[in-house]
Amino acid sequence: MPNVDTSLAAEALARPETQTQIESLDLIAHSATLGVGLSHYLILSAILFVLGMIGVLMRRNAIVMLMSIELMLNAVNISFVAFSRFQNLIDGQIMVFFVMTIAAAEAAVGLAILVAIFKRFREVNIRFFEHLRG
Amino acid sequence: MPAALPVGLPLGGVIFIAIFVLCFGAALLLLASQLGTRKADPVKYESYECGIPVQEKKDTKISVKFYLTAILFILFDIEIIFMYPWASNFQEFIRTGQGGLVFGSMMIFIAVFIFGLFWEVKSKALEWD
Amino acid sequence: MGNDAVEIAINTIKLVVCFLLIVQAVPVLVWLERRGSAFIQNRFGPNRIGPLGLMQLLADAVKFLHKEEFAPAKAVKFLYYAAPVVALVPATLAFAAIPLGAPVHWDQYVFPLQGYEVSVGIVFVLAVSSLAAYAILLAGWGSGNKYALLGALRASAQVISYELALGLAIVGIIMTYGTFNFGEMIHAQEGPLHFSFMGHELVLGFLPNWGIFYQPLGALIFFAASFAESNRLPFDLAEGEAELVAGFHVEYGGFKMLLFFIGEYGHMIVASALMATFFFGGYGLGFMTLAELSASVATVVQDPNIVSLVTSLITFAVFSVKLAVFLWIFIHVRWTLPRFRYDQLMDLGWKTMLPWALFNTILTATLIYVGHL
Amino acid sequence: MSMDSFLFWFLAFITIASAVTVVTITNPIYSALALAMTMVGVSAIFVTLGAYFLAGVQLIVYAGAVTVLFVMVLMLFDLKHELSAFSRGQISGTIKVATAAALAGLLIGAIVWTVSGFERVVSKPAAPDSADGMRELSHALFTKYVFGFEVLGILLLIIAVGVVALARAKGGTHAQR
Repeated sequence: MPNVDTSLAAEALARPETQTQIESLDLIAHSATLGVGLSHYLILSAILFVLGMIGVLMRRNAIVMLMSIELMLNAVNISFVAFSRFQNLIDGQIMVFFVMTIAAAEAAVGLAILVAIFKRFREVNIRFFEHLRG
Repeated sequence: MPAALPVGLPLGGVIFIAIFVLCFGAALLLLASQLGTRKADPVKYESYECGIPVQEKKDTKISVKFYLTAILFILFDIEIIFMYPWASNFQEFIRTGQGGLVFGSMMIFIAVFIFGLFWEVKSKALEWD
Repeated sequence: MGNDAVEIAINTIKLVVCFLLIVQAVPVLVWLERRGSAFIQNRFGPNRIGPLGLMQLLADAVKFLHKEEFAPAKAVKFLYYAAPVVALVPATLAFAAIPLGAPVHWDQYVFPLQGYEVSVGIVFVLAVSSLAAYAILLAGWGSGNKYALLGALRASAQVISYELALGLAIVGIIMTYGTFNFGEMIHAQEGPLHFSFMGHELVLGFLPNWGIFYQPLGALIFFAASFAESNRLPFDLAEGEAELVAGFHVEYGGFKMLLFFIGEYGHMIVASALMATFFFGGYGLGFMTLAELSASVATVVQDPNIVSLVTSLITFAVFSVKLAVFLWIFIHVRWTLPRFRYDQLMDLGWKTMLPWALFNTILTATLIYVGHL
Repeated sequence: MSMDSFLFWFLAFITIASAVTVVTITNPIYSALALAMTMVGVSAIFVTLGAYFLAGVQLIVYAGAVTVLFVMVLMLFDLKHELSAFSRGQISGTIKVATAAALAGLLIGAIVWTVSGFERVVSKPAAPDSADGMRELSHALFTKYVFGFEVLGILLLIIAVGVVALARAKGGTHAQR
C-alpha cells in the first residue's frame, strides 16, 4: 500500500474483466497491493464503536461500562489513524495521542470514584447508584 | 508479491512467534499432564495454607495503596511517553533552529511533572506503612 | 517476513531459534546460579550428575515432566493454566527484537541476526514487556488462594512502579543517539570515544564510544530498575522465598513452575541484552568499527558471503560475552545483597530513582542544548 | 489473498471477537482480560497502518497500564459472576440493541457510500518511512500542538491530585461501612 505501484495498476487494467468493473486507477492500486482500503478500517472502527455503545447501554456493572467506553475511544482512534494514513496527514496521530491521554485519565478518575463508592457501599452495580441522591 | 506492508515492524513475524510460543507452552503442559502419574487425594486439592486448616474470609482486606500506585503509574507513564518523541528528535530540533522553543516547552512539562511528584510525596500518597 | 521462499523460511527459523535460545539458556543459568551461589556461600552445589553437575538440568527437566499435573480445587482452571504459558510470550517477543550480531549479507539477501528488525525497537521492547504484568495477575487470580492474590498484587505494583524509572532512564539515551532503532544505536557506538561539545571536537582514543560514558547515571538507574522488573533479589519482594511462600506462584509446581522460571530468566536475559545494547556497544567490538572488522576478515577469506558470515559470527560472540557478563552480575548481586522491605522498595522506586532519572533527563537535555550552541 | 490483507482480516476478527467478549461475558475479570486482547489487536491494526510509535504507546498505555488497572481493581473488589450483569427489561433491552444496530447500519452505510468515492480522491498514501513518520509526529506535537501538549501535562497533574484526594480515606477496600 505505501508505494503504490502504478505498474500493478496498469497490469490490472490490462485484464479485460477488471477494466469494466473498476474505473478508478487509484482504487485498483489500493486493491491490487493491499486489498484493504480506508473503508475497511472505518467499518471496523464503526463496529467496535457500536459494540462499546451496546456495552454501555446494556451492562450494569459500572466497571464494565468504563471498559466499554474505552472500547468506543479505541474505535475512534482506529478511524483517526486510518484517516491520518490515507490522507497523509500526521494530525490524526497527534489526536490519537491526546485521546489516549484523556482516556487514561478518565479511566483513572472513574476507577477512583468507583473504588471510593465500593469502599463505602460494596456495590458497583449502577442500579444501586440511584440511591446515592442527596 | 510486492512488499506492501511497511517494513518497519514485521507484524507477521511477531504474531507467528507469539502463537508459536503459546503453542509450545501449551504442548509442554499437555505432555507433562500425560506423563505424570495420577493419584487422587482430597488434601492435595486444597489451597495452600501454612499448616493450619484453610480459612477464606469472604472479604480479604487489601490495601488500597496497590490500586493508587497503579493509577499514579498510569498518569506518570503517559507523561514519560510524551518525552519519547521529544527525545528522539531533540538534536534534529536544535539543528533546525527550534531547539529553544522545544527545550523550553519540555522544561515546563517536566516542571509540572516534578510538581506532581513532589505533591504526591508530600501528600503521603506514596507512603507504605 | 520476506520476499521469496528462502527468505521467509530463514526468517521463520530465526524466530524459532531466538525462542530456543532463551529456553536453552535457562538450564545453563539455573546451573550457573546454583553453582555460583554455592561458590559464594562456600558450598558445593549440584556436582553429582555429569561433569561439574551439568547434567543436573536434564535430570531436573525429566523429573518436572513426570510430576503430576493438577490444579487446586479452588483454582480457576483456565486462568491457572494460561498464566505460565502467557509468561513466556513477553520475554520472547522482546528478545527477538534485539540484534545479536551484525547482519549477514548472502548474495542478494540480508539477514539481520535477530528475530525481526523493528524500526522503533525501544518502544517495541518496552511495549511488549509492559504485558508481563498479566501473567502475574492471571496466576494470582487463577490460583484461588489469598497468598497468591496478595503476592500477585505486590509483584505487579512493584513491576509497574519500576517501569517508570526504567522508561525514564532510557529517555537520556534516546536523546543522545536520536533514534529508537537498536541497529542505529549500535552503529553510533562504534569506534573510539568522540563527540563535539560547543563546537570543539573531542576525541578520547583510550575509551570506546559506548553509551555508558554519555549516560552513566542513566545506565545505573536502568540496570537497577531492570533488577526489579525481573523480580530478582534484592527486589524479589514478590516471591520472598522464605517468608511469603513464593507469592503469586505458590500454587504452581512441576512443569508450570518451570515455565514461570523460563519467563523470569527470559526477562533477565532481555534486561542484560538491553544493557549491553544501550550502554556497552551491543554487538560492536568497541574500538574497531564493523567496516574495519570485515576488512580485516576479508584479508583472510575472499568470498564476500563468507566474510559477512564470519564477521557476524564474531560480533555474535562479542555480544554473547557482554550478555554473559551482565547475567553473571545479576546472579552475583542476588547472592550478595539482602532483600529490601516493601516500603523501602517503593520509596526507592518512586522517591529516589524516579527523581534521579528526571534529573538525568534534564541534565542530558541541557548538555545537548548547550553543547550545540 | 495476500499476506497483508490476511493480516488485516485476522486482526479485525481478533479485535471484534474480543470486543464482543468484553460486552457479553458476565464475569468482569474475563471482560477485562478480553479488553486487554482487544487493545493488543487495535495496536496491531495501528501497525498495519504504519503508525508504529502509536502502536507501542497503545500497548504501553492501554494494555500495559489502563487494563492492568482494571484487572487489579476487579481483583480488589473480588467480584464473582454477576447475577444481573445486563440491564433488566426485555423491551428496553431490545430497543437499546436495535438502536445500536441501527447506528451500526447507518455508520457502515454512510462509510460505504461516501468513502468509496472519497478513496478515489486520495491520490496515494505516502510511504510512511518510520523514521520520517516519527519525525513528523514529533515535529507536529512540539510546534503546532505544543499548547495542547502543555495543557495535557497540567491535566495529568490535576488528575493525579484529584485521585489521591479521592482515595485518601484510610482502610482497605473493604473498610467498615
